[in-house]
Amino acid sequence: MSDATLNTSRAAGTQGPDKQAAAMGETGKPVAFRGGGFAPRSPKWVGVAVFVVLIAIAEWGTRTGWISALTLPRPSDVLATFQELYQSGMLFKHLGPSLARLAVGALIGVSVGVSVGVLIGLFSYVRAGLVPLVAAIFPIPKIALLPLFVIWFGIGEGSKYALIAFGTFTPTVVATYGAVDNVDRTLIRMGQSFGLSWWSIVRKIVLPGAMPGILSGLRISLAIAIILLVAAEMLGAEYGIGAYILQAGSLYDLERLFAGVVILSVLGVVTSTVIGLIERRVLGWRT
Amino acid sequence: MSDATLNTSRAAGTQGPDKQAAAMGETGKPVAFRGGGFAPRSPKWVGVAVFVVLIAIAEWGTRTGWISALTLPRPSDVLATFQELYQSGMLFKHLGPSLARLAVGALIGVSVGVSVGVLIGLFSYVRAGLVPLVAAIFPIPKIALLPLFVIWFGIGEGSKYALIAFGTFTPTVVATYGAVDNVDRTLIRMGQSFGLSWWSIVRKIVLPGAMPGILSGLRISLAIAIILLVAAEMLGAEYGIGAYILQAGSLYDLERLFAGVVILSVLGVVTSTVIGLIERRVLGWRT
Amino acid sequence: QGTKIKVGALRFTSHSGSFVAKDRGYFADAGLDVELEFFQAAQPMAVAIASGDIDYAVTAISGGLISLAQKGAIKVIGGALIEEEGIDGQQILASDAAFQAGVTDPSKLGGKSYGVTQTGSSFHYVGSRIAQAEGIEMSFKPLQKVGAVVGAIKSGQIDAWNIVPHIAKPLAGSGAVHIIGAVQDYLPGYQTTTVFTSAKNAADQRDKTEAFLAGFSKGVADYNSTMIDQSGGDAGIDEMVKLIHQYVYADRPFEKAKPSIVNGTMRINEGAKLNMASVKDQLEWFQSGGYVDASVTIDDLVDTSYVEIVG
Amino acid sequence: MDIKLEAIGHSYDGVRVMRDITLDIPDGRIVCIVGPSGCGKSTLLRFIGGLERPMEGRVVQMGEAPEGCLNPLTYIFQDFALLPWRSVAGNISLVLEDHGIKGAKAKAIIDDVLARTKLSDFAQALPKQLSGGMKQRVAIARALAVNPAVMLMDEPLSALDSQTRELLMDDLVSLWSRQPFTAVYVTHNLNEAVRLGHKIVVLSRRPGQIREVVEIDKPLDQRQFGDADLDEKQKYLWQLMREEARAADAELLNV
Amino acid sequence: MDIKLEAIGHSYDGVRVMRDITLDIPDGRIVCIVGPSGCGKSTLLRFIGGLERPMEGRVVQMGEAPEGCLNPLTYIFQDFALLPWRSVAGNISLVLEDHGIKGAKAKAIIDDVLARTKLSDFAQALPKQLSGGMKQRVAIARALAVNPAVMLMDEPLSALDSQTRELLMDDLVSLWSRQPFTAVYVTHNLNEAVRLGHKIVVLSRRPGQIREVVEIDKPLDQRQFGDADLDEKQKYLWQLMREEARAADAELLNV
Ligand SMILES: Nc1ncnc2c1ncn2[C@@H]1O[C@H](COP(=O)(O)OP(=O)(O)OP(=O)(O)O)[C@@H](O)[C@H]1O
Ligand SMILES: Nc1ncnc2c1ncn2[C@@H]1O[C@H](COP(=O)(O)OP(=O)(O)OP(=O)(O)O)[C@@H](O)[C@H]1O
Ligand SMILES: [Mg+2]
Ligand SMILES: [Mg+2]
Repeated sequence: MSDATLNTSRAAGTQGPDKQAAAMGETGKPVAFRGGGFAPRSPKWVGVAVFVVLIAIAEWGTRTGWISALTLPRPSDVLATFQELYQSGMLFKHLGPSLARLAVGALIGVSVGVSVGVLIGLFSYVRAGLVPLVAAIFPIPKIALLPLFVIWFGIGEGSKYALIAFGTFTPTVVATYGAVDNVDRTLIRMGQSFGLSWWSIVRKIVLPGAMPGILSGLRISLAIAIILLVAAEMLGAEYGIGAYILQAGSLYDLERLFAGVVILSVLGVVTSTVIGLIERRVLGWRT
Repeated sequence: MSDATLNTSRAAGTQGPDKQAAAMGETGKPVAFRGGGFAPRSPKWVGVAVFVVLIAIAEWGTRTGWISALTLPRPSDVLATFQELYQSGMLFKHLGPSLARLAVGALIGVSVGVSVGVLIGLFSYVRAGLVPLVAAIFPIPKIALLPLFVIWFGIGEGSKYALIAFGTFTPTVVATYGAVDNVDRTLIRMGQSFGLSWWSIVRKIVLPGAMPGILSGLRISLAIAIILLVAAEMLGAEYGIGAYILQAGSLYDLERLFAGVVILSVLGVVTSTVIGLIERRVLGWRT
Repeated sequence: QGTKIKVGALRFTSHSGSFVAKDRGYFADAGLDVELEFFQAAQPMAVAIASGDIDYAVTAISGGLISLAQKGAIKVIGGALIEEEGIDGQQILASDAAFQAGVTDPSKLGGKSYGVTQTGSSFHYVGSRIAQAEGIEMSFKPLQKVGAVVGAIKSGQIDAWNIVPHIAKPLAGSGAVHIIGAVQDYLPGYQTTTVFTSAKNAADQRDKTEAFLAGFSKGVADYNSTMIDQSGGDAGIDEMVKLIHQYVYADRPFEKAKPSIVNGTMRINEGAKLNMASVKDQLEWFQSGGYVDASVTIDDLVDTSYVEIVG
Repeated sequence: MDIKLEAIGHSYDGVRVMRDITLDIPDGRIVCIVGPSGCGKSTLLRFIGGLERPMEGRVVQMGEAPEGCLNPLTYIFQDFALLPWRSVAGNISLVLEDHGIKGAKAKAIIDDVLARTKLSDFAQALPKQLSGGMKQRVAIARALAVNPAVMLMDEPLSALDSQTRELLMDDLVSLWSRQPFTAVYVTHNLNEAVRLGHKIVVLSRRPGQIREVVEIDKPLDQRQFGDADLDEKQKYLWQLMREEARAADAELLNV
Repeated sequence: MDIKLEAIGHSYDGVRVMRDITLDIPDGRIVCIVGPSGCGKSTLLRFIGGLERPMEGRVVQMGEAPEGCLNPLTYIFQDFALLPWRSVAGNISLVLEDHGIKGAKAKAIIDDVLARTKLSDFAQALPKQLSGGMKQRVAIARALAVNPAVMLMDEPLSALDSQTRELLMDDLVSLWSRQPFTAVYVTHNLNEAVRLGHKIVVLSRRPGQIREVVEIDKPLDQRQFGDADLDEKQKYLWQLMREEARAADAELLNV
């Protein structure tokens, strides 16, 4: 009993026990299944269907008068407005400046934001000095400062860039220094243990390591940039999607208002998709 | 050589090798230190100092005329305006309605947002239907919809609540379903393996597990709520910090504009601090 | 090549003086190379003058304008749109609900709500002067944007409002609102908009400023004679509307835009004459309401040396 | 209560993970399953516990679960799976609440299982305050609380350092000696297998198949760290698996 | 190049972590440090590598590092510390770049170390595609690339499953046999200690002190899985540490 004995049975060939079990099977019952669930998948067509149904309801409601013309424009009219806009060539006349403003403003805001964020992530004094400042600036509504922006940056493109840059700056800073804080410290210690220079560590370990966090911050920053487009184009903009929307709003022209809003919404979805693609390319190393 | 021998030396009492090493010490050199860094700390006073210096510069600049009165108000004047506001009792007359709007609007937005987010996190069809919708709604600037909000919700408190609720809804949804997705799946499998009911699992595992993500989403949602206060109070508000700022802006009264902005900024910092406190209490279980 | 200047404008018919002067070369004749800068709202335009981004503009007198004048940044140098008897001016509107409830006349507005864009805006001024004249009390609802006020009055959430005719008439046509009076009945000779520039331009750039006013006045004269005195008949009006259509309602087809433009016709002061009495009245109102500093004087606001002063 | 696996096979996304696994898990014994990485050990355990359904074959439970058994098939997970927001006692009461056991009755059970796992002093501690060994003891206590007919353990010790592992093996042996339980014990560690297993099932590399079943008759409480006969078995097992393990370790993953 | 620790002591936030540690690390030998959790093993290794400074005592390096040694004291980390965004070759070239070694010269070194760790086929793979054992082999290759005088290993195998651990121990032994290196090897695992250590230093529980130093003379390449004499040593070590380990495991953490 105190000795172990070696009872080995090659299982590959032996079907014996299996048959035996099957024979005894009347007293057994299969084990109940209780797993699964909690892993929602999203079949693409459902999303499309939801949009189609919503639009159909709006169309039907406005046609039958069940939804008053004051409340919602007729989707088909919005589409017609959009076509008109496209055919008159005005679409690109509005889209062009807006995209330029988005690009320049967001570029400034994001690049300054990332730089400041990295500095905050690396240096104690910068962190101590700027974090409270950023926290105080964050909740300031940019539209409240519109009159000042005119004085500070003029009514040309400058103030529009500045407004968008300002709006994207704060969320980028917050996302970036959070990302730098989250870079795995063992990787940094590894760099140090191999005698890498400070600058090598920042360039080769800290920055790539912070990239996922920075990119996901970019999603938010760019959404905010699009939202701020309207505010920016309150400042003496002739053309631009924001200006178009504002003008439509001031004339209470719901068709054009919605056409403009749809453009912004599409712009937002496109931006987010593009960031998704960039993430998949640049962050292919993530598990 | 092929046999292991047991050479044991009690080290506690023996100081021999130590002295020996010290004696041989002339040929040795201490190992160079190359660690440390990459762990910024933030001494509180630096943050305070930054504010003090910035305000001092503004004061000095406006006094000497180096900064024109059009560009920036004198900080001391802003303070005086603030005192006036406080002494006249108008501060609370403005603050009261604003806080009420924030509270009601954010409460609606956050609670609907969390519910929808949890549903998206749990059910495939809800996810498939609503995620694209939320993505499309996110980039729509709320101010563009102001004229519609008047029709939909009137110019009373309704439209203000609605605007803030609408603005907090989308980021809350996104944060919440992200948080639900991130709940450790082994915990859920554990619940299933002990035969817990679906509802028990949601209540006792999914919701508490998603709480950190929901709370950190709340930070963003509430910051957005404060930012939207100004937009909300564009709609027929007589009193309120946003209305105060808008009026100051339209009268180009920089002192009052800044006083209002400072109030919002303080409000933002306070909200964020309160959430921090709640996190520390409710999420004490986090490592 | 003339002196380069920038002129601020809104896409409203009330800015036609500048459009005509630019299009027909009157500015060029006066030796100016004018670039039009378009704005979405009047207030930023005033700030832009103060910041030196634009040189001249036309807009209503508002609290912000007076504030900037007090800071020594801008000066009113002439008048533009004016309420004149016999020509449709700004209309007083009532919502359908209020109208059905018996508000058929401004005198019945007691206790009703009145839409304004902002506290201390020109709408606010007009509304409170009406209330004063009728001896009634109204509540004023600041809604920031003209579009928001339109929405509010269409859906009956505010009871009354005043607005330029080209917006008032189509609104009334749709049946959602009703015209219950005209502003000129209460504020005859109301100097609705004024020409203004930066204090620096007014003081140091006399030649340039005079040249601008000269060009502007010619444009105004053309506009008045064609649209109000109808000197060119229908053909003239058509031609003028076409000109204006380049700037106003540009994205609508001409047929749709024309009625709106014609409806918007109001007299613009010949030679940018300024009705000083009206300006003084406005300033007084802003001061009594506490919207601007009590120490602002009419001289802070107006430079009377450029145009004919009436009233 | 016995468990029988009948000709179980499975594929994930067309990749065959295991095939034709037929196995008998007798009452009151510990069956260890060893095999190289990715051979389907965890998947097999999920089938046994009803958390997943095999594509071929079936898992049958023979006879009824004994009286008082709240959850016949109970898991112990590698990473403990404790709710970090509940105290030790709270984590145990979690699995009782759904059976309507509350108040004094729950307290009695909790006190009993904590005493059996030597955790009585830590009932109110949060998981973050516990060392790895204590966490796994809490997980074991939680499993004991539902009075399982069969315990399913998926590498329960592999997240612990080797000294703690030694201690926990002793604890498991003493738990089993006082009151024998049925268990399926998945592990990579042949030392654990020979210390705890009555029956050791060796799986081949993916697609997992039973390569050999080794039985050890020596009673658990007489097995000791460094027993020559156990070392012999361990060496034998290692020899069986060495090549497979090396091959499994040199495969590129397609994450 | 020898390393000497002279009366090292340290406290964190007033808590004494270790005291009076005096130790000699002779050239060409592997010194294993074992001890219960939290006794300061990792801290001690950080002191040796110059990543942290002890409060008392000092670490001295005797003699110069040999010619061609780019980084005399080189770490191998428990969690591999590979940059996930660089390929295997890129991770190795990382530590060469700062020494100005690029192009063909770097390639020669990389090819050599990959061959020595049997990774030649995986030069372009990303870390996420590698199994744990391969990852640690990449970390070892990276350490070899800088031609270290002393390798500092902090539980290099503890993140691996026990079969992979066996394989890697064999690899380490064969690396050492072909070209002996000096190493300080921190571990919890007494089996690893007796398989790899020429000298095994046993620390007491916190505050860590040297309790005993055990030497094993049997050459590394003659030590085998389940050698009776090694098992003897291992049993002896375990006996020394058992109580301390149990006490260390039962402490509440104050995270
Ligand atoms: N849900 C799943 N979807 C797709 N493939 C899966 C899934 N679960 C497991 N696999 C694959 O099935 C195979 C067996 O996985 P399993 O986890 O059962 O192996 P294991 O023997 O437990 O391995 P380890 O020793 O590493 O824990 C692996 O190749 C794994 O990649
Ligand atoms: N940076 C630090 N700040 C404060 N305390 C620390 C720090 N690093 C380690 N400690 C503490 O010092 C003690 C020794 O830690 P160390 O990591 O050296 O132990 P160890 O022997 O490596 O433990 P393990 O076996 O768990 O790895 C522990 O109590 C730990 O909590
Ligand atoms: Mg597994
Ligand atoms: Mg350690």
